[in-house]
Order: sequence, then C-alpha cells, then structure tokens
Amino acid sequence: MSGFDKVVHSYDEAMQGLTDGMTIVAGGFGICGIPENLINQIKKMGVKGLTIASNNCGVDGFGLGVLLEDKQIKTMIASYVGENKLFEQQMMSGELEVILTPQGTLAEKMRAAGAGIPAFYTATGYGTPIAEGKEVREFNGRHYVLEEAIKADFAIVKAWKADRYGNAIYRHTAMNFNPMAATAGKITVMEVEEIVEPGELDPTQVHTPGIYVDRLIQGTFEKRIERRTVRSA
Amino acid sequence: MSGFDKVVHSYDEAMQGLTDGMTIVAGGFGICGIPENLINQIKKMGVKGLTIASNNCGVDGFGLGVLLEDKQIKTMIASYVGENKLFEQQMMSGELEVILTPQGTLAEKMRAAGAGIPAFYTATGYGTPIAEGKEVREFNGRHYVLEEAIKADFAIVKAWKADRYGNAIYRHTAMNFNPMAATAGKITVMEVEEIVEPGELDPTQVHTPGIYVDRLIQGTFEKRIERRTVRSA
Amino acid sequence: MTLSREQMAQRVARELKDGYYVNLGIGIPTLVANYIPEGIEVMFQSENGLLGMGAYPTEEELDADLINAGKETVTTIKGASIFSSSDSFAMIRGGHVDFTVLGAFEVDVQGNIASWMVPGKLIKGMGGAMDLVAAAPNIIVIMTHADKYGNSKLLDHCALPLTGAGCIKRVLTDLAYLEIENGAFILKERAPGVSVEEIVSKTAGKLIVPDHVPEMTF
Amino acid sequence: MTLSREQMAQRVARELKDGYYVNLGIGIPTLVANYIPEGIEVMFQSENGLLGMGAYPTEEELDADLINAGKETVTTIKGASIFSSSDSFAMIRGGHVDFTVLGAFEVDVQGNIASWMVPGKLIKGMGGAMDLVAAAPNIIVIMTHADKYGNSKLLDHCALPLTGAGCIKRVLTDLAYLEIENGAFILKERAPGVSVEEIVSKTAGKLIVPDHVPEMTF
Repeated sequence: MSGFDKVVHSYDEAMQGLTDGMTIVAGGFGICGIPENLINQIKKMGVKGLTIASNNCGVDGFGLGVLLEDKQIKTMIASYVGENKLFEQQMMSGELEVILTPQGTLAEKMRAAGAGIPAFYTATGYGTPIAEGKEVREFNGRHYVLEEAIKADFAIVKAWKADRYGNAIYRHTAMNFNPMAATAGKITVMEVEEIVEPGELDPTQVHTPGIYVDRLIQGTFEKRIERRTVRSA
Repeated sequence: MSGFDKVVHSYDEAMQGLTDGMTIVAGGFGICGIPENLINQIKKMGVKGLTIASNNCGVDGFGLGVLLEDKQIKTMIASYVGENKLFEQQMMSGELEVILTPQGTLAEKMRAAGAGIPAFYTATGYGTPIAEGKEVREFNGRHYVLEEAIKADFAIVKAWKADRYGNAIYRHTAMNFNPMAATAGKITVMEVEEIVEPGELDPTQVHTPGIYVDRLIQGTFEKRIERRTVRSA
Repeated sequence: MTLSREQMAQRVARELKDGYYVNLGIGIPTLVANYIPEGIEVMFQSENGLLGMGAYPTEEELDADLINAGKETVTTIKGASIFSSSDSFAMIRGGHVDFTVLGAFEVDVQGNIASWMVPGKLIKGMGGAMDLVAAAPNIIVIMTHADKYGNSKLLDHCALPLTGAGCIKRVLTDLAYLEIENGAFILKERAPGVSVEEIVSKTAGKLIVPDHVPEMTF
Repeated sequence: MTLSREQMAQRVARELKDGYYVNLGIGIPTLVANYIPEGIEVMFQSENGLLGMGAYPTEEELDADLINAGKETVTTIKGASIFSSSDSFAMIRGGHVDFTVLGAFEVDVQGNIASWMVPGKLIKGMGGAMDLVAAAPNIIVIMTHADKYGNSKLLDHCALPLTGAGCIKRVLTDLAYLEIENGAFILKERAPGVSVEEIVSKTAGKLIVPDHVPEMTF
C-alpha cells in the first residue's frame, strides 16, 4: 500500500524539515539502542538551538555527544548526563541548559505526549528540588507532583526490525525509551537494522505499531559498548 | 525457583481471600478474552456486594452476566452494558449501581493504578455528564478532565500462555483490557490455556511480566462468540 | 431523493486519502469500508486493540479471539498490529488516527455532539465514543437530517447530554454534506434531487447557504 | 571493625526473601547479588527495562543490545522479560518491586534521603533514584556512617537536596543496622567489634539505643 510505505532511502530525506530551535525526543539508554545515524545526520545538517529530551546525552564523540561539538544543543532534558566532558564544560559555562528529570518521569512524559495526556501525577520528586514550582496534590494521604507531557517536533528512534509500514520490534534492552519516543514526535523517524515485508511480524508481537512511524530507514550500526563487563566462560 | 512459581491447582485456591464488598478489575472486551472460569468461581463462592470494573458485564448466562443471577454485583464500572436483560432489570430497579466510564478512560484508569499514577488529565468527557464533579483544567488552550486510578483488591485476567513465573502472552484481540487489569490488583489471578516452562517465551515478547501475577491456573475455555460474522470462502 | 445508507457510506468514503488510519463506528460508518475509492488504501483501527482490520473470516478462519469493536469476528491484514486497550486509546487519544466516522443523535453549530444517552431511555453506555470524539483531528458524523417526526437533528444547541464538546467539524446527513464553522452549519453539497429549501426547512441550527450548492453525484 | 563493602552486601542480602523482585543500585548494592542466602531465590529488575537479569556475559555471549541500568553488558535468566522504560517505571512506581537497595549521601530521622546532588559540585543527575525511592515499599540504604572527616551522615535533617521525602525506613552503614521510626533512628545491630558508644558518637540524628544491641555475625 503506497500510502503506508514509510521507507525513505537517504538520511537527508529521513531528517528533512528539521530546523534551528526545534525540539527532539530521542530513544536510547546510555548508548544502547540509540539512533546513531540519525544523530550523525543532525550533526551533518548543522541545525542549532535544539532542545533534546533523551535519558542521556551520549559520550564524547558518540551518540548525542557529537551534537555538543558544534554546540547544536541549547537545552538538554535528561535524567543522567555524567559521561561526557564536553557536556560538563558547556553546562558549567552556561552555554547548555540542563533540565534534569527523573528517569521514570521522563519516560512517562514521553508516553503521555503520545497518548494525549497533557499531565499526570507522580510521587517521584515530591519534597525534592524537582518539585519546585510544580503543583503538589494529595491523593489518599500521599503527596504527588504534577508533571506535564513532552511533545516534540521530531522523534528519532532505533528499532531492530520493521516492516515497510513501520511496525517495529526492538532487540533486548535496546528497547528502553524508543517505544515512547516513537509516539511523542510530530514527525517520527525510525532507523532499523532490517526492513521486512508486511506480514512477516506477528501482529501481537509488534512493539511499535506503524501508525507512529512517518519515515523508516535501514542503516548500519556501530553499537558501541559503554561498559564492557564479561565473565570467564 | 519456588518463590516465583505462581501455579495453583484449583479454582478454589485461585480465588481464595475474595470476600463480600471487595473491588475486582476484570480483563476482557465483550466476552472475548474473559476469565470465564474465575468468574464462575466467584459465582460459586457466592460473595456479594462486589464492585467490578470491566469494559462490559458479559451477556445473560455467560461471563460477568452470571454474577447478576444471584445479585452479587453492587456496583459496575463499565463503558458499555447493553447486552444483558438481567443487567437492565437490576439497573432500572436500582439494585445495581452503574458508573459508566469512557472506554479509553477506563483502560487508562487501570493502567494508572498499576503504574502508581493516582490521577491523569484527559480531554475525553470534557463538556459531558462524565465531567460533572470532576476538576477541569486547561493545558495549551484545551480543556481536560482529571480522572483517578482504579485500584482493586483482586484482578482477574485471561491470557493465552504463561510460564510458571507468570510471564504471559495474549492471543489476538483477546489481549484487550487484560494487560492493564493484571497490573491493577492487590492480588492478580491469571488463568491461561497453557502453562509452559520458564525460558520458553522470548523475553521481549512477554506481554505481562510475571511480577504482576500472584496466582496462575490452567483452565479450559468455552470461548463463546458474541457476533458470529463470516463471509463465504 | 434522500441518500440511502449505502450512498451515505459512499459519499463519506470520498473523504478518505491514501495512507489514512481510519476508525469506523458501528452502523452506517461500518459500510464506508465497502466504498474505498480506487487507487487509495486505508487501514482500519478497531478500538479493542487492532490496527489493520481485515474482512470477516471464512468459516475456516473463524476465531473467537479475533473480534472488532462491534464484537464481530474479523481477520487481520498483512502488516496488522494488535495491542492492549490502553495502547489502543493512547493511539486514539494522542491524535494518531487520521479519520473517524461516527453516528449521532444530534450535532450543533458549536461542534457539540450527542450520541449516547437519551434521558428516560435505557442507557447502554458510551463505549469508546467519548474518547474518539475528543481525540480525532478529523471526524465525520453520519446521521439522518431529521428524526422520524421531522424534527431537525442539526441544532443551535444539542438538547441531549453531550458525547463531546466542540469537536465536530463535518456532518453528512441523508440530505446534505455540511461543515461547521464559526458557530454555523455551512451547506456544502446536497443529495441528488434534494432542494436547498428542504434542507433549510429541516435545519434548526444556524445555516449558511452559499450561492451555489452542488449536487452530489453517485 | 567497620564492615567491608562485601560484609555490607552480605548483611543486606539477609533481608531478602524467597520470591522477591529486587532492584539493586550501582556500587555496593550491586554486590548484594553475590550473597543471596541458600534456599531462596530472587529476581533482579534493572530499570532500563529488564526483569530477570543474569550474570555478566562470556565473551561469546557479549551483546551491545543487552545491558543493565549501570550500562554494563549482562545476560538474562530463563523466565526473564524485557520491556520499555515507561513499563519499567510503571512497575517500579506502582510498587511491584519488593526490595530496593540504594546508596546515599545522607539520610535523616524523617526518612528523607539525599543521594544525587552536592551544591557546587558537578551534578550528573538522579537517573532512576527519585523514582525508586518514591515507589519501593521496601528500601534499604547502604552507606558509610560518617564521611572521611568523621561527619555523621545520619542526621536530624538532611542538609543536601533530597532525592525523596519520608521514604526510607532502613539503613545499613559500615557500623550498624538501623531502622527509622517516629522521627528517630533505632539502633538494631552493630558491626562486629564496634561499640555502641562509637555509633552514638557518629550519629548526629536522634538515636534510640535499646538495652541490648546484638552484634552482627559473618
């Protein structure tokens, strides 16, 4: 079905329309399951003043870290950002605004955006600096903080396999934030290791239905490992 | 692992602890994917004054409909209840309280309960009788209604296959409300068509992780069809 | 001539575009699936958790575990996906479904819709209708223009309890296709052989009639 | 003798019960996995979306797509499940994880915990810690009793910005195991050879010392 074929054939095409000052949500945890090539394309495009919501900001020279090199990120929304010297420098100098957000709250903010829920209450962060300026309300004797959805102009996600309609499955824990990020973009761009034909994936086993995916591209991935821990066989 | 083996061997054991006046969430849409035998067990136990949250209330003589026969249900929380003469009678006579809840809101209320979210905002129902007495708030120029989670004493769900640890997969659209219901009970009881050994289900393909399941039982199912529609081959 | 049920479905189907994800309500909306224009393809969402709903099953395919939101047995197309009710309504509530077709008792010039409750009559429930009308960016209501006593169902203010507020922009009746804009119905097309006068006489809500109102063709 | 890191892990492991779903923080908490008492089995949750985390992989098993919340490569046990971050934190936030072990900079008699931010120092973020402390019905904090200058980390009021308010009930330090109740630390056990006096002198927050304080054995 032509209208449902989401496949694009170049990274230029994949990220077309991204402009200065836009907001992006990105899948990935650490550098596991990150849309490596889409990030590199953003670097190549040179767009500036980006707001990026992602659990982490990559490492020096890989993942979202590469967008720091030319100071493309204005605001970073993340739960943990400690693996990156350039990040530290730009944060310290005030060039980079950082909005630290608890990991579960960040995941739920992305889900909420995709699910048409503008805000929800969570106990996470009550009584901490995170709750400052936010509404606190009591339900059944406990205190909860009101948190709002994060909607983005673009979502960039990485899946394992997808069919041409964008129905996707993730591999192991490379799933992480990708399924929620996929729902939160006005335009969702997905890169995958393999594109298959519709009908090859079991409908009940699809993690991200194709309705969320606007553009789909097959790429090759370095899949760098952040902490290589092994035991002897 | 003994501590993670959720299998019980009788329906008496499966529903042990259910008493008068408790709240139950139940999976199923119409009579598709309903925990038939757990419902029959509740009928057999004769407990009364139940509050039940389920999208529908079965049909006359099958599914949750059987709990009307001995007037076991005090309050029904559902989105659509039109398939049931006994239901109508008891609703008209005032014996049965009915809290009609939009289908998506009902699904999200169950998810919220399991996810530790006491309340969320939704546009659904704004300006309708459903919003009466509820807080309405504006986000980005639209109006939303505050809806609270539905937590239950027992959740009763039906899956296709589960391993002994309670990791479960659903079959086709018999999934429906079951995954959320499974998260919303203080005690979650799951009945399945087949119990398999741990390791037989692909970890990324598990729909309901075993952490949500307290008791697991293998049953046989009638699987009645509500609207049998066929085409000629 | 008023439009038949089939013609109403056919007219609505002309609003479909290639690649639309579509949710069809129960009743006449279901018939829309039979009139998809040539050269375009759409995918049907069923709110019980299915995207890519196919035809009714053959006797051999019949499966109690595979039904649509109308509780009818169905099949899936290649490239379908199946998910939970909360994921299904996340999809709906989040505005991802492109096009929704629903029936109604009344609509009004504010885009309000009443479709689920008649006080004094047995109330069966709203099902997913309140979620659908609050969410879809693109809804068409299909309904008869007037009730069997001739009373208009296109009003200045809905009299019945609402299903949703300010969410309807397009209405197809057995007499006309109308759009709702700035507190009025705009008469866009009329059924073959139906006069503008008849439509005016059966529309209780504020109606704007352009100079030329084309006749539908089938 | 103060407890070694290994002894702290070993002591906490004694709180585990058969069938517990457990989330271990980074650092000493991770070591708890090495001391699961005989006859019981627990399952580890890693908040990046894995329930049923196994050992580190062999060279052959190594897979960049399978990591834990500490970003280390891991394996899965039989009966594991893998899910999204929102599903993982739904599991955590909903109170389904039985037992959580975390490090901290400070705890106080109100059960407050500070573990993520030291003003003036580089702030790396809270990761999942705020979600974990707000959610788990059952948390043990592992920490040294005092900092390297001898200043107590068990306070009447945390001085550092909080990670969570009123959520900690149990603390294991290198000197003692304590519970928090009604605005005070209750000294439950002391490390082998550590005197009650030393613990008292190094506890700044209100401390209740029972008549008998048993010594831990290893």
